[in-house]
Amino acid sequence: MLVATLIALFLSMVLILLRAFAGPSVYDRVLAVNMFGTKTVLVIAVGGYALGWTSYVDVALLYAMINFIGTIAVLRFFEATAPEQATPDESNGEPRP
Amino acid sequence: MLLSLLLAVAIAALRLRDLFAVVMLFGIYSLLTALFFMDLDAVDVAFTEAAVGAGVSTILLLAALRLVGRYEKPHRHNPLLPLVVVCATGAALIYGLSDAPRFGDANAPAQTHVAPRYLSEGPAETGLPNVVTAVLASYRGFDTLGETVVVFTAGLAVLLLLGMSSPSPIPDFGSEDDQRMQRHAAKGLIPFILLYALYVQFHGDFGAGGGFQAGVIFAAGLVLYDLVLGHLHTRQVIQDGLLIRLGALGVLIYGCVGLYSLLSGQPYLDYSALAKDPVHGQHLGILLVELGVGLTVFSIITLIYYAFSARRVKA
Amino acid sequence: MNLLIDVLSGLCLLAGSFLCLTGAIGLVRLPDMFCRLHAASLNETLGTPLILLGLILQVGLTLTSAKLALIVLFVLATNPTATHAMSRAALHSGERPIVDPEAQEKSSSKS
Amino acid sequence: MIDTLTGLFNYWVAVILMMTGLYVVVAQNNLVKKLVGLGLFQASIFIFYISIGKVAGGAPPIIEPGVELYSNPLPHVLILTAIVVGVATTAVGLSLVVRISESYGSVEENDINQADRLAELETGDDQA
Repeated sequence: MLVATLIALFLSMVLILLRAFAGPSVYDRVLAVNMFGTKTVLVIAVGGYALGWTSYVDVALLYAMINFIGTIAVLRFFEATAPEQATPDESNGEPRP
Repeated sequence: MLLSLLLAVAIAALRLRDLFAVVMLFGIYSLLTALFFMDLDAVDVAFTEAAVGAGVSTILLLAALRLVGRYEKPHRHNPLLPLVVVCATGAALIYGLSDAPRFGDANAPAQTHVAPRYLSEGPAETGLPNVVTAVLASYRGFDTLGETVVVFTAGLAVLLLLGMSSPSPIPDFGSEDDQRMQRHAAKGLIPFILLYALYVQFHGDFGAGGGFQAGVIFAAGLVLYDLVLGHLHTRQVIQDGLLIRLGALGVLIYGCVGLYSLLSGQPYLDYSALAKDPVHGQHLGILLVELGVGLTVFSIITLIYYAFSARRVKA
Repeated sequence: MNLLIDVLSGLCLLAGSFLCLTGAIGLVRLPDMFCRLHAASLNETLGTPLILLGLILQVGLTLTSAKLALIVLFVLATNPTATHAMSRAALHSGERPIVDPEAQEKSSSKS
Repeated sequence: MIDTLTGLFNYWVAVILMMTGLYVVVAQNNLVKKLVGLGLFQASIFIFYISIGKVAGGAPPIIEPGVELYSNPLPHVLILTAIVVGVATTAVGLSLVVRISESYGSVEENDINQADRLAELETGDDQA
């Protein structure tokens, strides 16, 4: 069962990578990176249990944290550089400096 | 398998022109590297790579991209010469590797010199089950002192180059509403992250972890705080001046531990002098030294992040 | 009892990996960013805890399983937040979901 | 033959990755991308070291009763510190790039060289 799960996880990692390569917009890539991080957490947890690695949970836990921080950081900084891109009529939010 | 994925990511990163995408692929690349390290028994290294590669270095690259613009200019360039050079070097290296000991060989020269001694004597001499920590802080304490000073110096160099300008907040985006969810989630999570960093710091003697990792995680927690709540709040929590003092204090702790053992008639950084019982002394010394490393790494990484994020974008 | 736990954890793992896989397929196949976000985030948010739950059942009551439970909590807290932030940011930067079926066909034939 | 292939595969991949990094550093024009290339280069060396330290059938070097064979802890220590130092030096590189972009208005190598040449022409040939 664990092996089947690992295979499924690997397959989905490959698929996510495809999206990360192709992804037309930056957000597709952010999404792909975020998913990839979660998949990595899972692979470490499942693989660590299956192969008997020591203290694999610590690494998995750390990944879960870092992944979140990374995603938020990407979004914040992307917003900080984006305004030149967004055409005014399309972004009906408030105008940004 | 993992390695082929790594290759694919590296080559894709090379071809993209949007630097944001490049940085993100670099993040994936480092996640893959860390997975690979886990597979090769290097738990501590995977730990560090996870915290540094996927977290801090991505954030720093993004912070720099905010300042220099995100698109690479298209350029006409003849790739032939670099390609030839690269292929030639690669071929030479692969040829040179044909004599290398096979992967996983227990009798390779790298395995037979000092490592067996560390593994057999380390736990008895230092009282720590985690040999990596023991070697890092005690047997190769000089190296680590050097590395800590390098990190500190790098922090100073960044400050010299970018200056400690007063915070110019990244303008707030969208309405308060947009941020509310992030804020609540982050407020709930940050204490856990900081607590976890402390756990990594003080549990590093027994499991994976140690000063370097803990410092990076602590800094990452603070960076999250900064990202979600804004610069001004973060500056209220911890100021630049305090940070630089903390960084110096870390190096100082490390150096003074060495000096103490020198003054009590032992070689520099020989922790046996710290207590009556040598094993106890070693343990104490490693704890103190790791604390120094953790302090320095934390404050320098945070300081570097401050320097990048506070800088105004010039047109 | 043991058999029960095995069966339960097996079911959890299987369901979780199915969800992860479908999420990934959705990520590749669906036509626009918001659809992909939808596919990815929902499956992820259920699939990850399921897989971890399966693991916890197998590990039993130890420090390891407590940490795994912590990861579950973490993922449950962070994943929706990240997705929410992502969709907000995408919407603000001018990305629009495809609502009109013709446009959808156009864009799917384009990609 | 098969033995050689599996025995050296990790090292070869490390070499190829390293060459990818080198290619980015040499051939690309953008300074940030060059830094990413340096990062790739660095990571390949990490992979190489950790591959050297692996002992077949070994356990992570955290001593536990009942385990006899451990992987080599020394490369782990070296690489662990190298990663942190690597990010610190990358930060220095990035801050240099930021300063360059502020004073030249570009982070493309060609543009910077051109600007330098123009400046030299303007200052006249008394320096030469």
